[in-house]
Amino acid sequence: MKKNNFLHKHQKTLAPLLSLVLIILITASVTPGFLSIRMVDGHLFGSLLDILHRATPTALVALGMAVVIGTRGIDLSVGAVIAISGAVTAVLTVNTDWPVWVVILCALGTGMLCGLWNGILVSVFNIQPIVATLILMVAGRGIAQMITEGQIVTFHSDVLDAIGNGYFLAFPIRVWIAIGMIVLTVLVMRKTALGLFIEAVGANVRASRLVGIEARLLVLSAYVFSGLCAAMSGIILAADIRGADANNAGLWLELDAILAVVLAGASLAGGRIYLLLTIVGVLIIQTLTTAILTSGLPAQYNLVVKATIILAVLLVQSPKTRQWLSDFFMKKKHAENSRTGNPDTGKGSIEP
Amino acid sequence: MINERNLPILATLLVFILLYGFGMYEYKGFRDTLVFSNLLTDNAFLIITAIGMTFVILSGGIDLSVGSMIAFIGVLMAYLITSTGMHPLFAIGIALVVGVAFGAIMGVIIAFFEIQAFIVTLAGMFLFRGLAYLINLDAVPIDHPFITGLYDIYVPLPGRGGLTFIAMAMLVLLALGILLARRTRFGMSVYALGGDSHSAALLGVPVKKTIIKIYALSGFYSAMSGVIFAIYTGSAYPLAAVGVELDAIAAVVIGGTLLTGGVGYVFGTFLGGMIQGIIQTLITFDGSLNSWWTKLAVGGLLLFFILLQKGIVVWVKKRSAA
Amino acid sequence: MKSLSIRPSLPWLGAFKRKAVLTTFSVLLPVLSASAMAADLTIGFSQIGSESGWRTSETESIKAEAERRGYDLKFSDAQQKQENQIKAVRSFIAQGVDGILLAPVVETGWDQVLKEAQRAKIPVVLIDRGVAADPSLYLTKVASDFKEEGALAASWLAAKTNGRCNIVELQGSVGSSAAIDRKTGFDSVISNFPNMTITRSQSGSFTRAGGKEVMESFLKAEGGAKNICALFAHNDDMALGAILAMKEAGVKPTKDILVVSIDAVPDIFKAMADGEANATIELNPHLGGPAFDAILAAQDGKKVDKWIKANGPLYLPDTAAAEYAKRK
Amino acid sequence: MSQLVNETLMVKETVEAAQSAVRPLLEIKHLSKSFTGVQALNDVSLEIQQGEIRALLGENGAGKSTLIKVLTGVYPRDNGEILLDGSLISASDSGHAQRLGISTVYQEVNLIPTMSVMENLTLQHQEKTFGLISWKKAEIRARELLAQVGLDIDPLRQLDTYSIAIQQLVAIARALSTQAKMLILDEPTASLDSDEIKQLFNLMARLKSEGLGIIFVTHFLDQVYSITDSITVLRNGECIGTFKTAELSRSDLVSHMVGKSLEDLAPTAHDHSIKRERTELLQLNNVGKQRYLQPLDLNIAAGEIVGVAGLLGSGRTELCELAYGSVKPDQGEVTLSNHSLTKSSLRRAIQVGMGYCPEDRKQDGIVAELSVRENMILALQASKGWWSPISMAEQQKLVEEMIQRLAIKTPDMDKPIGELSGGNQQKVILARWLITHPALLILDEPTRGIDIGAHHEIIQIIKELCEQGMGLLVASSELEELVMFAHRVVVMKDHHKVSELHGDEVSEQAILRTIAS
Repeated sequence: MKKNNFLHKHQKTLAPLLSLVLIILITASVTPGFLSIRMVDGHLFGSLLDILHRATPTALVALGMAVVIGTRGIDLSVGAVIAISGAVTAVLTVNTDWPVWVVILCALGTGMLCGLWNGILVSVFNIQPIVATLILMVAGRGIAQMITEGQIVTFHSDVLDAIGNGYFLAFPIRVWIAIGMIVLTVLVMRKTALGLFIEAVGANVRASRLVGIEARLLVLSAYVFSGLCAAMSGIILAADIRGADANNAGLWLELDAILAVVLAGASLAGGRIYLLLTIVGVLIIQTLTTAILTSGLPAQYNLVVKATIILAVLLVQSPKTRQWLSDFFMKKKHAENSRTGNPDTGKGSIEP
Repeated sequence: MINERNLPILATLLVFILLYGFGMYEYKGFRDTLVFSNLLTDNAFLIITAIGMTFVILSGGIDLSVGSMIAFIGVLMAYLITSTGMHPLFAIGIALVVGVAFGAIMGVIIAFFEIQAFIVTLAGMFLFRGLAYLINLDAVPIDHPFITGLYDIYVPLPGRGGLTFIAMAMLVLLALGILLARRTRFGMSVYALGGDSHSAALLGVPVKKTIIKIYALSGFYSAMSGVIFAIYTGSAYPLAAVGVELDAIAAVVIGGTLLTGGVGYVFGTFLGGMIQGIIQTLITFDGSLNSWWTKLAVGGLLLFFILLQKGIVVWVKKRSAA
Repeated sequence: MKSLSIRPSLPWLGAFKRKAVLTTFSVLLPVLSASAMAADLTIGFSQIGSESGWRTSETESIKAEAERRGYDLKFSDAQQKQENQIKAVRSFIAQGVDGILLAPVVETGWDQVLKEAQRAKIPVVLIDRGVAADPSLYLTKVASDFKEEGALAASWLAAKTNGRCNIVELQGSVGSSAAIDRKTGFDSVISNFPNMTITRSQSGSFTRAGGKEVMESFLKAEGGAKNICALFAHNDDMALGAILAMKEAGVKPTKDILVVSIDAVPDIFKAMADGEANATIELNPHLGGPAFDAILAAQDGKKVDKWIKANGPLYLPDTAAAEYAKRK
Repeated sequence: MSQLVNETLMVKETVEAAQSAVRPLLEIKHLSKSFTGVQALNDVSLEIQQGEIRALLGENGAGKSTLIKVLTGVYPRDNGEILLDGSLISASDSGHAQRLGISTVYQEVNLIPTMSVMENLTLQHQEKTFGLISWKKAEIRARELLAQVGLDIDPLRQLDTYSIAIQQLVAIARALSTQAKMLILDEPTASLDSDEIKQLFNLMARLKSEGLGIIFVTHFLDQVYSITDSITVLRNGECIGTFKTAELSRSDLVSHMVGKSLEDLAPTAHDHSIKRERTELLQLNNVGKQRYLQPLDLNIAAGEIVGVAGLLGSGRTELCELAYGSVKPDQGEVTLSNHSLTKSSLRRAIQVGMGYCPEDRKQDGIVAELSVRENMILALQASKGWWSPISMAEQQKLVEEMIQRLAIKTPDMDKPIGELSGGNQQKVILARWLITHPALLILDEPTRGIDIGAHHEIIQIIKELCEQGMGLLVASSELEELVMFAHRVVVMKDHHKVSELHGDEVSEQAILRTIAS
């Protein structure tokens, strides 16, 4: 009984986690060695590690996206922001003697500026988020190309290499960075009232205003945060290939990020957000990608497989499906009850 | 008296005229009717897609699968014509039915499983592109005389311009869209759903049925757009129309339809598509922008346009209040 | 045959009118052509986009060539979309340019717009790849042959390994003609060698990040470099990404796995000079000169070949350092 | 398919019904409905005749709305039968119910705000020419329907440009448009003023004479006695009984509804004087805003309740909003306990002791998705700022206290507030402000749409707060309620203050006289 209660209360949490485990298990049964992890040169090595390693940029972007979606917004420009911050990182590393931390700060600052721009359009000019961020989505890659002058700018920096591909305590450094960022965000959202305010504003902006929450500033900062996350992701992606590819870096990543947030059970109509489950959503998507790559499936099947599995996960997770299932079992129970006889508690109307 | 609901569409019209006027003033070649008829022909498939999208957005939903649908339908059609030797009319018929069916399936998932449209159609976007790859990886020419014949139908206009079959098909589909939206119960149900879906249900609007119909209709329009695109290029290509969903959404929004649903007009979408076309034509006529400046210019004009539209609406509201 | 002067006779004019128009034209012709000579050529250039470093250098090269010759180059970036390219070509026709350079994003679907250009008597030169249309519709194509590039890579690999090799392949974007043709060319050669097989083939979407991610998964799936003898990448960027993946997995490129790719971008020469790549095949980006020459020749009524081949050579590490210095 | 069968059956049945007029119009037999674990309706049976107006009464949670929703097919029923005109019906959704002849008007206007009045009136029933909707015919039809409810408005304008009252009448006009046999009015009078209510009652009387059966749900007992023929009382999902209105005394009725005798509920004799020394709290000095509210003065002292009376649209809500600061005045000064608030933010206003329960609870009050706890601490937390969070332990303590103090019925404090009943939602909103310990609390229609029990409790709370020294500004359309607790009443009319009644001047008659003058 108690166990049932637990399941009932955590249905929302369990569904994405179970989906993830299931996908990993199925892949492992198809691809031998998928689960094996060994130590190579003092760090862990294996497909599962690859998933973590590859998931970090998407995870960071999804983190920012979750906060933006919480305010009833959406940020389509993150892919472009990734390209811009990557370009800034590369060009500054190549063309200046600035210490690497200054370069990184500049790249992060650029990302936040982009977020600020989106935020101003959304909260000051009241432009619908999807349109407001579409502008930077279109123009952003242009800006990135302008910075790199259309070339893939390759650079070399030990610190950036470490960020892209280094290890610390047997785990990739970028995974540590992502974990740090996630923990920090969860702490800020849950240990201060910021999370509450963002959810309140997202769910009912009028009521929030009347209790004295300054929605405008809050929404603005959500976009700045999303810009910051995208910039971190951009630096990691550039460091990964030691070059800034203005055209392709983070292409369509916004869709993966949004997908992850929704897989975590959030509504695009604002309100409740689930940061940790969003990361689970990211892992589902990345596991799928890595699994397809290692399975040896011909390239043209990738999209069909990915789409089918995502649809399946969504359908399984849908509260409606759960409701139907429970209705089905309830009816069965009910049918049994009525067969055993359920006495009617008849009570006639009292006519005066 | 300017109705509040008509304001955004009037702003769009004004911007369209301003942009066109600017082009005529700046470039001699722009004054020819050829530019206008090119606009109609070149943006036909985008506008057709966007008309379907208008219904979806009016109902408060979104359909990201349209671009992939265009490619998938094109490839399917080419396969039917070139590999099975089917007459193009049958192939078009089958392709349209498939498009409507896939749209309806997405509608069923959205309506009955209550999964958000953004996500369902995102999966659809991956799926249709993937299916296109499965049918054919390569670009295939469709050189059936029927298809090329359609392309050559042509009603000349004064000047060098002329109304092509594609432009006429688009205008017919536009008229159909306008009628559907404003003169049928289905259309009214769409507006009601976007205005307040809860109330709509209580007012007797068959919500689930309408949602399924909306996505089926969007499937029809994007399949139609796939057919038009195949006629336009005389070929099919699994990578065709990547990102058209965003262009279509932009056309709808520029046309004055609220993304939250309930307010907007199909004709506005037509103007929105034409404005995007004009922006591209102006950039090509200028011809001095390099790749990244093109992107910046498109983004900048989009921003300029949205702010201008917003400004006009605010200004008129203020004036009418005074 | 000079530029602006000749327009297609308008279809709605009667026959008698057409005669009148022709007379007018024949009077105007010398005047207009003289002015056209004086004002130099206006050329429209419909480029695919700027998706790779190679593409950008092609654009820059053509722009520089036009500037050197004093032509007015109308440049249009299609952002990887065929529909945008068609729009651009039609706009060029509406504008009345003297010639059009078209770098088609895909091979099919150009018949209609080429016919329109022909009706407007505007010569079209195809740049860096062909189209599946009647050759009479365009003036010429200045391009290398993707299939040949693939075949060249395969031949080199076959020679290097004596026809014994397990190859992993990094394909370009699914459905792109460069990817399809390079794969076809490559496959056609290795099919002659029973001991050469492609053990894994996946799309890296022509990007470094894609190349790196896919190579990582290849290495995992094949249990390191033991079972892989060579990597064939459809472009240099993917090869450069894959080289990073190898190094991180403790695999030595060129020693453990041979690396051959296509494009000859500067960075691959650096990699070759550093001993991390084996061979690259040049895809020549300097196509502006031959293209403009062809338009001029056509104006003078000379016959132009339908395919001006611009295939590049295969480069090996021995000249890499020098080439890198030259191209940087 | 089954729908078709039903409809053909119905045609047959109508003929039969005409032959035997004694058969009840609507019969509900042994109806039951439960939601996961909660029995919302338990074996409810009732009959309604043609031309009968039946009041359906009960406290919140008694099962009224569930009964209506089962009738109209929004919820499927678990057990029981529904017969209309003698034939079994089973509506699959509210559209189907309408086609069967059961139309409903809900408390919250359920029309489409973004569509025109005409479109709303004719939605799903537009006449067509050549298969297309004829807007010309639709407009004529819309004007007819509007005339039927005595409205003279432009049907082409967007619905949300009209007041809630007009929207409600439009909804009634729509419900009548479908050849209804049964009309269900679910608290239609909540946002109507007395003239409009009179208009509605005339309409109901006429419909009754035309043979319609009407189910009328309301909280206003006066209205029950002035218009209904009979009363059905529900309590905890069970039918307590059906009575002839003329034969049931008010005290008996209330006893049936709450399940206890009226003595517990009777208002104590009220006193309009303040017993303490006057310390001024809120001062409005010539505060006004163009096209919104004429400039006015108003003072409220500690321990004083100032009522705001006036018809709908007279400026009651506008006064509350300007006083609170959610709408900024363009002239005049607002001060609270000597802090000038004319230009300051709402957060600042809350920090110096302002609180505001808005009229529209759903839109402006609750954050439906958030829990009771989160909703309750929202204002306090907002005034503290995001960086100094209230600890979970403290939150739980505060919320627990308030749930006890205001007797809020919720299974636990982490339940989403949207799932609570209206009265309990209102209490949570009240609690939201009480935990900020405001000096001045502004309440706009604090008892709207709340059942009698909760109504009484909220009035008790208001009185207690006043005794503790809080100043209150209460806007209400219920004069009876204002007179019960207000020390002073400001009467509004046409967006300006026409009069201020003090002490013993405060009476329902006096207020009405002022409004009418």
